[in-house]
Amino acid sequence: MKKLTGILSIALFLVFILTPAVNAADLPKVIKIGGQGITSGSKADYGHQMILGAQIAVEEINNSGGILGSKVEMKFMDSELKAAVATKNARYLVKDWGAHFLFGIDSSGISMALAAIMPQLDRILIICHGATHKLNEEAIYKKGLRNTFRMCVPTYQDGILPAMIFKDRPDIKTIASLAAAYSYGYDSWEMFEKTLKKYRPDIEVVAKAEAPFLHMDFTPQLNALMAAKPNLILATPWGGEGLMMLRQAILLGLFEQPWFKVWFQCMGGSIDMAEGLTPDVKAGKFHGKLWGTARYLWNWPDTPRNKAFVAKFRDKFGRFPNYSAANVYTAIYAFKQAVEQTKSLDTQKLIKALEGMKIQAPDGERWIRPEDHQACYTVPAGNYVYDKSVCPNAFLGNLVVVPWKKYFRNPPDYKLP
Amino acid sequence: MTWLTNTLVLSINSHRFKLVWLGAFIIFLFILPLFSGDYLLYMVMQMAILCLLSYSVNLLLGYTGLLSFGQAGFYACGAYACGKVLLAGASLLPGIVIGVAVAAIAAIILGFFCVRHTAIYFAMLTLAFGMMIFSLTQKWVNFTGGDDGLIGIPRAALNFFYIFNIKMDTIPAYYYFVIAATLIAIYILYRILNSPLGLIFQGIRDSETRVSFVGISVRKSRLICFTIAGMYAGLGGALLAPLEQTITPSASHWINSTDPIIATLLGGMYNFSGPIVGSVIYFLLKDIIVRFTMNWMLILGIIIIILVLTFRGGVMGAFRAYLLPWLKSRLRQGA
Amino acid sequence: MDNFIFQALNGLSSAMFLWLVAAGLTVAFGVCGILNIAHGSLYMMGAYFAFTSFQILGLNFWLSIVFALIGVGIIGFLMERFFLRRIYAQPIEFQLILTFAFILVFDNLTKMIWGTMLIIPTMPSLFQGTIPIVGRPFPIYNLFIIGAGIGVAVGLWLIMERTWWGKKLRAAASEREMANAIGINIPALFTAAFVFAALLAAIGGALSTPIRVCDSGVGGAVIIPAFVVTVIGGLGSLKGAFVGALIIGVISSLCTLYIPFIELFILYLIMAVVLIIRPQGLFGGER
Amino acid sequence: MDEVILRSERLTKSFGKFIAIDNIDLKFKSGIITSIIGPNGAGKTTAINLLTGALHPDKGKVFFKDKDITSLTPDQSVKHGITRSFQIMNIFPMLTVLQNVELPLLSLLGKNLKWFYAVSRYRDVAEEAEKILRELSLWDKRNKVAGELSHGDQRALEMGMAIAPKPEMCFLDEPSSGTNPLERASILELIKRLAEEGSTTFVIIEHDMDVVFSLSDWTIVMNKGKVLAEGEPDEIRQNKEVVEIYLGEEV
Repeated sequence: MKKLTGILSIALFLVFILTPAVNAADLPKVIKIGGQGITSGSKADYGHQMILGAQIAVEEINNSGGILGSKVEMKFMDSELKAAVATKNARYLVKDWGAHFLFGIDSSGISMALAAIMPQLDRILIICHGATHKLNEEAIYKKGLRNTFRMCVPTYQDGILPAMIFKDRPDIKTIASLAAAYSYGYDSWEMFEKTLKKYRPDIEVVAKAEAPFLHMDFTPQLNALMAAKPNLILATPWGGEGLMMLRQAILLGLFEQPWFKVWFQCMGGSIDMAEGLTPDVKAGKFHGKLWGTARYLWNWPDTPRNKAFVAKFRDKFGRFPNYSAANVYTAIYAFKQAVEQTKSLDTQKLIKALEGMKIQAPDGERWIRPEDHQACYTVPAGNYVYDKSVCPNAFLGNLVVVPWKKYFRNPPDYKLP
Repeated sequence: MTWLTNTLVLSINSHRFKLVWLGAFIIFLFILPLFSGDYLLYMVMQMAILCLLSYSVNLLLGYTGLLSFGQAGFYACGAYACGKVLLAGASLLPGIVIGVAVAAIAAIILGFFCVRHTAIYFAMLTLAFGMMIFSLTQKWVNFTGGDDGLIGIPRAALNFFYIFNIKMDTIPAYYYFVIAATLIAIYILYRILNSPLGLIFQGIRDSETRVSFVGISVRKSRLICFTIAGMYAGLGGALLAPLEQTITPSASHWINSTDPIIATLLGGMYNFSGPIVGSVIYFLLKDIIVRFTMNWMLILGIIIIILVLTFRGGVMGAFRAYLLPWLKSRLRQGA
Repeated sequence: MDNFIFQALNGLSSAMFLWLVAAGLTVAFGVCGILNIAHGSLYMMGAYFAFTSFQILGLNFWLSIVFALIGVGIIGFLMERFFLRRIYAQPIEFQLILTFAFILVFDNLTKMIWGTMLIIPTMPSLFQGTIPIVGRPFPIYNLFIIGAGIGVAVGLWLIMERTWWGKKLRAAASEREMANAIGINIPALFTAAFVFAALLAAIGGALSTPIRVCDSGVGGAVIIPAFVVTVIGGLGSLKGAFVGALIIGVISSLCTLYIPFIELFILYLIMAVVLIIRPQGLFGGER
Repeated sequence: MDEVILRSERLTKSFGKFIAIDNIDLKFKSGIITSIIGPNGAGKTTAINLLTGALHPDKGKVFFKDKDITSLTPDQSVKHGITRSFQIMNIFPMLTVLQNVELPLLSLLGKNLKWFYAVSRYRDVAEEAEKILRELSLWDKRNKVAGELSHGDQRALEMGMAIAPKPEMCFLDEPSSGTNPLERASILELIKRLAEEGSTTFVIIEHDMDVVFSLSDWTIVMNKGKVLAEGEPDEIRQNKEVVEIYLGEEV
């Protein structure tokens, strides 16, 4: 208690700098949108791509007159991939900075944590990367946390889609899992196994391995899997971890094995992976066995709209847009559309407007399912190819398109539109 | 100007004026919700929780001479236990009490092993135990929710039989609860540190052998200290659970143990108010840097480096060593 | 059984990375008495430098290792000379926090310099391919890593036991006052020792580039397992660090095979048990 | 007054290959000042460490008033009434002088687990502390931080901490080491006074012959872990062997 004196001055200082000044009036001059994603550590590129996507959207909107005349201002923060940081950021963005709308978010855990507090913050959150099916099936549909939407495909993409594709491959009889040791990895595998078994009871799970966050040496896991000689491996570690894992798999000679047919890298279509994999794809190290999908692919569909988006992105940043960029871009446009439709920033009205909304994304129309706030759209899967005339990086080619209606799970009392 | 220095020096030196400052500070905390927004209150609550964690660290570091890298483990014990209890539908008080109790039990069990060591071995052992708790929170999916953590913890009402029942769902309501709990906890710690037990802790910091040769069991005293420290960390966690309404395993990661250590060093570790000052400054520093730049780690890192190389006594230490004599000399000149 | 042997061999190669990080950590702690949390960041810088010279400047594999050594050596020198030197006399908490701050600085600097793109350079053709061991393909590069790790161990042993400089280091580590008395320039020796420790980290980092991603989070990720290793082997004991790395590498590799759920828990459990039963570690001297 | 208060039987302690204490039998009589002398490395401090529980012997036993106290820890042996001071200064440098003497009193007065009221609230502790500090002539400096005292005052303070628990037996390990002649004289004076006034049996380890011969009633000479000779100071002064290995180098 000796020197509590200093505290008072600090407290006074605190009041000076932090007294908040904002509250939402109907359509203020500046509409503030707040994003967050992971921009530090080994997955920093996902957040970084979100910033790029958001920058394009904000610039386009402001150049074409803003949202009903209001300029858009964006602030983006580092979620550090921690729920505690993300909730704090969200509170800061809404309560102090005065954000009217939130977007971004990379992980399942953070998605769930934020969905729980969004009603208190009384804002809309559109998640652009976190993929857990628990968000739409449990948090939004069952618990009714209706302030949260998702502008990206859920784990159906990582689990059910590959099952739909490979159920028709008679040469695949044994499968194995290399899971990211958290719910995204477990959920994806569970969906994959369940779906595949439904169509192909003969298929056998021969091995399972898992790796936690920040794992660097995958040889023990790979080795354990290779001992069981699976025809297919479904792998969920993403970003830098996925890249290391694939390099180590090459070194172990996995792709040389005649019994090995398919490596399905769930988020393998991500740009950071594509860039990193390029030398090995170019050298033919994968023998065409590396498959992947993503939550948006820059090379699908081959429409003028998508091409224009990709060209603009490349012009500006010298890279290809990742799905986190495209989804953030779309999310911001969805918000714009909702505001324009309701002519207000009232959260409840915006929720109503977003439910069932059809929005034009770079890759075509997405429909926000009213029951569970899930954006429904198709993303194909493919295997890695390299073609210099198309792209300096490796990319997913030989795309297999399965319409979303065939592999999305539906809410129980759901009727197709 | 002279008047100002006059008042300042007086207020620093005399006990009565110190109490006036303290009273003003507490009143300030209690009237804050009248004129501030929710985010400021939320931040003050976060600071209060960091402050409890820093006291937990400083009780060990500044008062008993032990550097713990595992306080985040007890913090998580408190948070998870409280979260579980609240999810089961209990009211706020049992949640907090059970959170603290679970942290205390964990501290007694792990402390039994830890207090046999000092210095780096103690630091490493607490690190190991903290990370064991971390891997438990991550892998014991049925109980802890695994990597997603406990989600949607209710901010239950504060009721005590039929005597009172206060709703906690607004930020200001919970703010009063957190501030009251923190102030009471800090007051109790103040009493402990000035009591015979606190004197023994400080004796152990200065000279372990001497303490044992005046007839006091060093291990037993250290275990008591470790347990109290665990309880404070647990209280911080227990208060966090209803605030954040989500608890994830990263709460128990060792990186989380470094925050209160930095805050303590920042404030000054041989000073009772050091952890308060340190937590407030550290939290503001981080919060403000994050707002202005994505390169917050660089700036924070540089600030910490400068701090460690120049002001090892922390802010309060520097205040005492430089500012106070200066003020006094100014006063003398004026007189 | 084959599986067991093969997995153990795999563990051996990952143990060597642990060893390279732990060896530098041990030298810095043993001689300078500093527990450098930022040691993992030096490893990371080694990886970044090696990548830069290999992929961007087009130097060959060996030259890029040399490049990494020079770069990290300079960083280590600056770090010791201008920062760490000032806190040798301070209690451990200041050392830990100062070096922790360096993690933040290094992480952010690498992000600013190399961006957020993930980087994994091509494997030099010399090390491509596998050779069969117990009927299974084992990567040549992993064999090379095992060889390199053992080579560094032997080299370190020779330096420490057979050279005058090594004797000075050991003298400084065990009897500081005595070393001073017989005319060893302690500050210079400490700088040299710390740079030497940084070089060991750089070798580890440089060797990791073909199979591990360079990214700005690596520093924090490798340091904690390295702590586990040095604690098990005995703080300040090189022999201990080597054996500790083997134990941890092989055990975690086998856990991945048989009990993947509690791999992390087991590592820390081993660390805790060693600290409780034998705090000086398996090969450490008296406390 | 001639009864033996503390004795050891075949006490042995070695560190690695070095035998510090080799099978010795020591006897200390109650009520007199005994001194232990011997050259460096003779095992004096090790002997005290064994007798007070700081170390435990490899072999042999220690009896205090015929009770076996061999395996007691220091804090337990203090409770039996054995205290000590240290050769290398061992006080609480960051605490005040007053707190330095209050601490030993807490255990004696059973206050060591009190956790709510300030130390100054406990009257018995305060009174006792004042008495001791006045005895040491440190009362005026009671609010100073102990680490800032002069060397002689620190020595006196350490002695005060050793006698604060009112021990039956108190070992003083080179109480005058590092002091100037003036301080030394006052410390010797203090020991003498304490020995005469109180009921404490003192054992002093010393290097300084003047101290030994002016102060002690009984002298034990140790060398290489063994007891070389014992007797009254005058006898020792005459002992040829002692003069040869020990006194010779100083005289």
